[in-house]
Amino acid sequence: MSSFRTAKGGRIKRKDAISFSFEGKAYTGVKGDTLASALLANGVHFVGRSYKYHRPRGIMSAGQEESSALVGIDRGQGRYDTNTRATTQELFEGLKAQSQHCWPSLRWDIGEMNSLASPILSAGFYYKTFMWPKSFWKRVYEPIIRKSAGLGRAPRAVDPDVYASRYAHCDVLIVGGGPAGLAAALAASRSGAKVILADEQSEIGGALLSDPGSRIDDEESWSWLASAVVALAADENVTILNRTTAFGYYHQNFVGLVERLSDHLESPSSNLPRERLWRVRAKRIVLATGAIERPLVFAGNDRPGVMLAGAARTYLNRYGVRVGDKPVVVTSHDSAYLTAFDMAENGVGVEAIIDLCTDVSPELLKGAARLGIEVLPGHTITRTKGRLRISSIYAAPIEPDGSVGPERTIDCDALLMCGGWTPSVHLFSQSRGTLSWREDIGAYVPDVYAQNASSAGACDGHYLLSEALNGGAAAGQAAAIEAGYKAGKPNTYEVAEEATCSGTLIVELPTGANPARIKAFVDFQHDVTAKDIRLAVREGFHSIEHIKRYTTAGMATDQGKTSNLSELAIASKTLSRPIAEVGLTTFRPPYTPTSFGAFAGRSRGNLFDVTRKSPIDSWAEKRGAVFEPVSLWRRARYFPRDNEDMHAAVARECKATRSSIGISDASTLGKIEVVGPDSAEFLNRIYTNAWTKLGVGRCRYGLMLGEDGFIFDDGVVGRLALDRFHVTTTTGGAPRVMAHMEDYLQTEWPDLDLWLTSITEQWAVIALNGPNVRKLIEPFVEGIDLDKQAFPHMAIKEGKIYGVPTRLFRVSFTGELGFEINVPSRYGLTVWKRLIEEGARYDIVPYGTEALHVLRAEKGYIIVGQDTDGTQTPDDVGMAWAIGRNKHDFIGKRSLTRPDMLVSNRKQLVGLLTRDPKNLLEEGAQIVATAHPSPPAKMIGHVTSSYWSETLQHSIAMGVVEGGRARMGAELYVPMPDGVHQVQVVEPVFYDQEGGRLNV
Amino acid sequence: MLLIRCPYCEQDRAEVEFSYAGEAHIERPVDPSAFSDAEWEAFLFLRSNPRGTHFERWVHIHGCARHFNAVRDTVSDKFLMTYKAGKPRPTKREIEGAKK
Amino acid sequence: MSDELSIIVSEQSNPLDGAAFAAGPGPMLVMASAGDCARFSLRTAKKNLAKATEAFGQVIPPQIGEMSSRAVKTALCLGPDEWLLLAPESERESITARFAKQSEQATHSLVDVSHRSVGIDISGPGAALVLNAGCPLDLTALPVGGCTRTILDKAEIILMKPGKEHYRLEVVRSFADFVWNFLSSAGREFETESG
Amino acid sequence: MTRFSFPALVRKAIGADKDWPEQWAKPDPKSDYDVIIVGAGGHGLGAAYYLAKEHGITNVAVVEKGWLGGGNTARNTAIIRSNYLYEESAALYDHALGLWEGLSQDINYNVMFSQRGVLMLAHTVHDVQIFKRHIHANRLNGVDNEWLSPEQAKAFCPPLNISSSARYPVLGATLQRRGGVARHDAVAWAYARAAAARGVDILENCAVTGISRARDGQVRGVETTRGFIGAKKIAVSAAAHSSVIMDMAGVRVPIECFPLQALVSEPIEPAFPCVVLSNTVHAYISQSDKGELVIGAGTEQYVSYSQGGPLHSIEHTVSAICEMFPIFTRLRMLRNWGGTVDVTPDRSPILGKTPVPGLYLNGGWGTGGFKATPGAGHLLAWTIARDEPHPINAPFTLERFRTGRLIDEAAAAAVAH
Repeated sequence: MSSFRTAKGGRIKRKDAISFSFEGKAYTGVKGDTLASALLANGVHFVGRSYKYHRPRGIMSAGQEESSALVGIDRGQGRYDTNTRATTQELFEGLKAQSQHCWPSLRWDIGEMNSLASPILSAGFYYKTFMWPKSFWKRVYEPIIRKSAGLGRAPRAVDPDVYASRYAHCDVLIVGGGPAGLAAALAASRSGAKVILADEQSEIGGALLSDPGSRIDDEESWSWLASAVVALAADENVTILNRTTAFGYYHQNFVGLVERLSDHLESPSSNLPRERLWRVRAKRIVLATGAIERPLVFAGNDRPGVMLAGAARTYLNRYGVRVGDKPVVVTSHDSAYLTAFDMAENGVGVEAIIDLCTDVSPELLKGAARLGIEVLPGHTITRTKGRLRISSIYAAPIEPDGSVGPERTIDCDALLMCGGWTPSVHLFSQSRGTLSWREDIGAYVPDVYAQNASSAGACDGHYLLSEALNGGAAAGQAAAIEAGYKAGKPNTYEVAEEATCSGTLIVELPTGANPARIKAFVDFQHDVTAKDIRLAVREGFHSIEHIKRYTTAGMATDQGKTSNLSELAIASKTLSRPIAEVGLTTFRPPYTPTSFGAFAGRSRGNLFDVTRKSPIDSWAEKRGAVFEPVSLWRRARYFPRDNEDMHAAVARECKATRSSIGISDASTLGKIEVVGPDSAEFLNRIYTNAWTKLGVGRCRYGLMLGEDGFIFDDGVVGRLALDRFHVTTTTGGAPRVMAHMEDYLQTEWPDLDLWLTSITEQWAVIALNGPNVRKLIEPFVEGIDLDKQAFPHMAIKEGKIYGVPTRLFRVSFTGELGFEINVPSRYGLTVWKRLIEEGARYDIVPYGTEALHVLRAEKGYIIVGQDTDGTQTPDDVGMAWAIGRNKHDFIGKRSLTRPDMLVSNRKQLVGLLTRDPKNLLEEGAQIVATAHPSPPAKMIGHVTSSYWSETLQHSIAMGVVEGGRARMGAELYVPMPDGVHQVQVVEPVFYDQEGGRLNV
Repeated sequence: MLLIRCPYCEQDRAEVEFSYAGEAHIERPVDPSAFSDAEWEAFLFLRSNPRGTHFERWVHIHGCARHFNAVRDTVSDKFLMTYKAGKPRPTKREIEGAKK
Repeated sequence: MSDELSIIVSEQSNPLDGAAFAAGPGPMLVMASAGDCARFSLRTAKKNLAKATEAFGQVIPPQIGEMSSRAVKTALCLGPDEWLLLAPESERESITARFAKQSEQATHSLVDVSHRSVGIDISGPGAALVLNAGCPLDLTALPVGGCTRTILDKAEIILMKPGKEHYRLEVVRSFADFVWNFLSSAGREFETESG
Repeated sequence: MTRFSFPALVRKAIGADKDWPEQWAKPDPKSDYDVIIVGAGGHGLGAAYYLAKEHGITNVAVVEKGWLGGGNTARNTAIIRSNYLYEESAALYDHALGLWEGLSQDINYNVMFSQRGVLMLAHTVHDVQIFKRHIHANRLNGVDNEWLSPEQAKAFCPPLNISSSARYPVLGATLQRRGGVARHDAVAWAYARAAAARGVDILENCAVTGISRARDGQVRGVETTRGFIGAKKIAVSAAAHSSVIMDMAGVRVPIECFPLQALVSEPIEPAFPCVVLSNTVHAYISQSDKGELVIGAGTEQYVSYSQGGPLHSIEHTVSAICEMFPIFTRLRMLRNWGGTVDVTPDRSPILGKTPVPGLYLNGGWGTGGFKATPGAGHLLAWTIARDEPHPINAPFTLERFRTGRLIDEAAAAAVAH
């Protein structure tokens, strides 16, 4: 066993030795250790370097507030955790830790030279220089600044771990498993309320874990703790979550917690998530989040070996580790005496207690005397010595006039400081509660609650164990009652011989030196000194938010947990304004840094988002289709054969469709069944078109606008019965259209009698196009006469195909004879396969969305979202014919007469032909009117669709052009990086203008 | 995550079940063509956007699928009350009453 | 010809055909794809419920969240004027016909959505936990025999609670793969809790 | 004012930094100014500076209800680019970008403007079409923007996942090399210092409670928590509070406010060389000079001034980041905050005169305000000084919502089918 481990005591398992390494050197710890306690047990204090000056730094705390002892932990295979606090990392066999932010080594770090330049590296120095010569910024200064950035090593490989999440509900959520939280949980549990008790540490117990000596109701505290935990665990209404940090307090008592499931294990099972995000909604919340000890601000307060007094006590009592053999204590608060006493009782020779206060309580003095500890009341520390570990301090009396008397040197190997305690009000503040300043304890405490919550114990400014227990019990009982349970009187607890717990807020220690010349650190990680804060104030940064942002105090990885109050106190003094007026910076989630993985949860890879697949998708996949995402769907874009590229495949698919039969999967189109006596009237209002006169068994192309008059969606609507329509929408527009229709139906026209039902996924849709389609399907269709007269273009009828019910549409988006076969989804694949089989005799060819786009463009049919972009009216795209002339109103109608909708130079859809038939324009290319434009050039439009037409043996394009229809036949220009392309404006129908091929 | 009381389901449900649908009580005119450009602009685009009490529409899209109205404080994001679509704008007194 | 062609009706395909999952001791969690059935979305005014009950052949409950389930027919009240009716496939046509007869007296919309969604059965002590991996509802507050439309991670679902540790969900078919993958991914955790 | 320079830094250090002067004075309000600007964010302070510098108008007050630069200037992700589609927008943002390029030297304050390049990712065929349209329009507008293949994008930003099996694969990207980031807080401080040096009064903790108008309708001053302050010209540049302040003058504006969240990771060594935006999955990321990854989310759906947002939005944003950059999963989020963005129906700002004589509005910048800071300030100053808009901001009127002449960048970019 290493030399700084005590002979007995603590909560560690001394017999379970654990090997680990730090900086490549092997050490041994024991089960129950944190990395920090194990290092301290081996006498290692110096573990890191600070951000700006690269000063040697040690272990400051014993908890999550640590801002100095940050290390990298490498578990291999992408499991590298940067900026990990040694004080919270539990030790496991084989743990490998490395220091960070130093080169070439922790001991010899070239960055330490920054310290020499420190006089000019004061707060915000970078705003004042690096400006000349101007060209140096980009070439010299900025690269250097960016290179020196950052703290921890950047990750290099993909993390193999999985992360889980869970919603949970409870009556009472208790945050913090210290004495207040435990007492609250016991009280709430007795009422039968559903309780969740969460604590960030590996063990429930909080401050009790460092305090074996207290007696609760005549029982040793650790024995009381053990029975409390047993009692709670036995209650099935209580969920105890250890290693779980409540990081964020959101609306209506919604709290985010992260449970760490595997970071403490040597070799976790692969099914075990690394962390679990708990999203808890609680009726009532009890905050029992404790308090954080404050460091003191004096010259050299940052050397390795300088530590918070409470942390030293935790290392001693909980981990069985002496942080030094000859410590000195410096304090402005009584609680540090407990550390000194506990250490002395464990045989450590405490060199002195330097108390900044003059009137020390007689009991404490008596206690010190009994243990042979020298107390220096009314003294200060003026400086410290020791390069990689503190070796001595200089103590001096504070004279009545505030000046400092003669210095005296005291040798030491650890300096334990305490500047009082700061209640952890982070979650309370996040809940939007307001704080009030309590002068007597020198701290902010919860005042007005914005949500259903209460606070108990140290986070409420009540530091005594008895206050925590009794306050917690009362809070737990009240919470259970609030949540609707009957709770009896809460337990009252008695604590024997409780020590006093008071102090004075002295932040910056008096010194004989010029305060502008010394480095007294406030934010240890960011190397912000008291002088920096004074400089910020001097430069006019008077708001605490300004001071924080200018100096970066409180912006380190501990988010100011140990520095906020010191910063505030120094600012307040410099501004000569009371602390309460200077105010606090806002507390933000997360309470402690929380892994991205925990937030991302299972939303990775194929669970990052839904991939919707049509009933026919599996066939397309087997057939080697190349897919493209269209909203959440994936659709086959083309079906390459024999290593064809897209161009070749699309040309072949188009040709086959025009000459015989093409088959495509249109299942993703949105579909809505509109049923009820007022259906036609409803559609009249929703679409620009008129619907009243549409006959049963007929279809019509419908155009839908937003209230702003711009095209919103389109699709074919078929009338199945007088009171029943089958509406189709674009694939991507389906959810929006349904929401849009429901909105108007429910809130604008609730008097209309009809209902909307989404049937998108009820029907698989197979589109067949080409001159031979009728011949192919006629033998297999029952109940529908497919004759040209009986079932003309734009007809719909219900019947059967292959014995399966179908809604058969005669429609075409290609300009060829076309049918869309709707069959119930589960039959879709089989019907498709049959059609492919039977179609073989006609050389049927499956085509994807790309060929579809070419075929429709040859006919000048628009695609909403490609040829329109949310700024086109029906007239802009040449569809004024779709507007029902006699209709009193429809959505968007009024907007069409706004002044700008009536101007002549609106962009209008036109066809574009290049002079060279092989010249294919790029979609998105801009159109200008002059042959030699120079930037900024007046652009009069752009190419919206452009394809090679195999049928026409010519490239074709559509575009929108200012006053386009008046420019028919005109020559325009498309300037590209490789030269200017000349185009002619033509009608946007390139193929079968008369529509003869449709009506066969 | 907001907790929203659906006046149809009569339950408090999580925000992720709902969609926001803009300010409430902006009535679409029966005859929009009678509106001047300025009046139409106001209908389309002008919203009260208050710091404080806001009357707004939500739809319980992943629940009962009904649109309804809510009164919410835009500074605290607290819902003061919710009520069914078509009901008139609640008075101050009704809102105060609903808080309890 | 019809006889020959109707064979195709038996060749159906469903995204979760044959899907099954079990994990943990006991087991903690059992999930399986539910069989096919006829499904209808019924929309009507509450006053027409007696008529609708007659046509469906089983009580259609009036309150949102109520579910009536007897023998092989189930009616779920999802909204103030919206019900989902589940019945054996064999009764599909007769139910449609009976509702059609009523449309004069009781205005309604009955839409066959039999193929729109697929069902998943989830049971075991871990059922609620696995659902709560993505569903924000307090499942203990959902009574046995209750139902609701809600959300599971990024998918909308209809959730039924036929038993204390038994849930059934309905999900639109193109979301079924996602929901199944999500649930089985979350369910895999139970493998570790045994050991 | 002490000129900022390296020699000054050394000189002051010798004196233990004892005599650095205030960067901006803390005057009491005068009874009258020529111009009052409501809102001491980057835009308002910038306008004050350019009024003094370019138009010789120095009797100017900038009134601020809190601390200067404390609104959206303090809360954004500091991204700067100008590769907008429409010529109106491109001209506006490129005007700003041009000013950014000399800003540190012009105002003698290093705002750490870093032209590290802005990548915008295309994940669908539709995205590719839209981005190509941007590229061609930008080229003809003289705005730099180029197309990168997935491999080129990866070379420019090594952490990017370009696997074709990703749920949202990267099909390509646009790159604006002149785009980048700046130290956002410093921009406000810099303008405050430069404006104050030219005689502008910056009045912090001075909330406007009313706008006073003369009988003829002309503005005559503002009521504030520090008393009445007179002026014949008042410019409202109050971001999320614009509509509240405009209401005081009886002008309703088509602006709604929505929460927008952002977050930073713990600081790591340099690992992310540029700025990456993905509109399709709603995530924006760069690395600050301190080493934090700075990440932006999408706006929330509901109107709010709460400066906070829900957890689930953060979950979505972080998962999107982890999808695009899978090596970042084990990094930890350090701080998450919210702001309030003022959004117009066409997602373009309003910058110009209002129906009230002497009242000017600069607002509705949505999520795009920071990048426009010097440009908005410069153009607002011009508009105030000459009582007419500069040609660049002339299209960004209030009237366009009545006439329908919208500048709808969002519609052009976001309609996906």
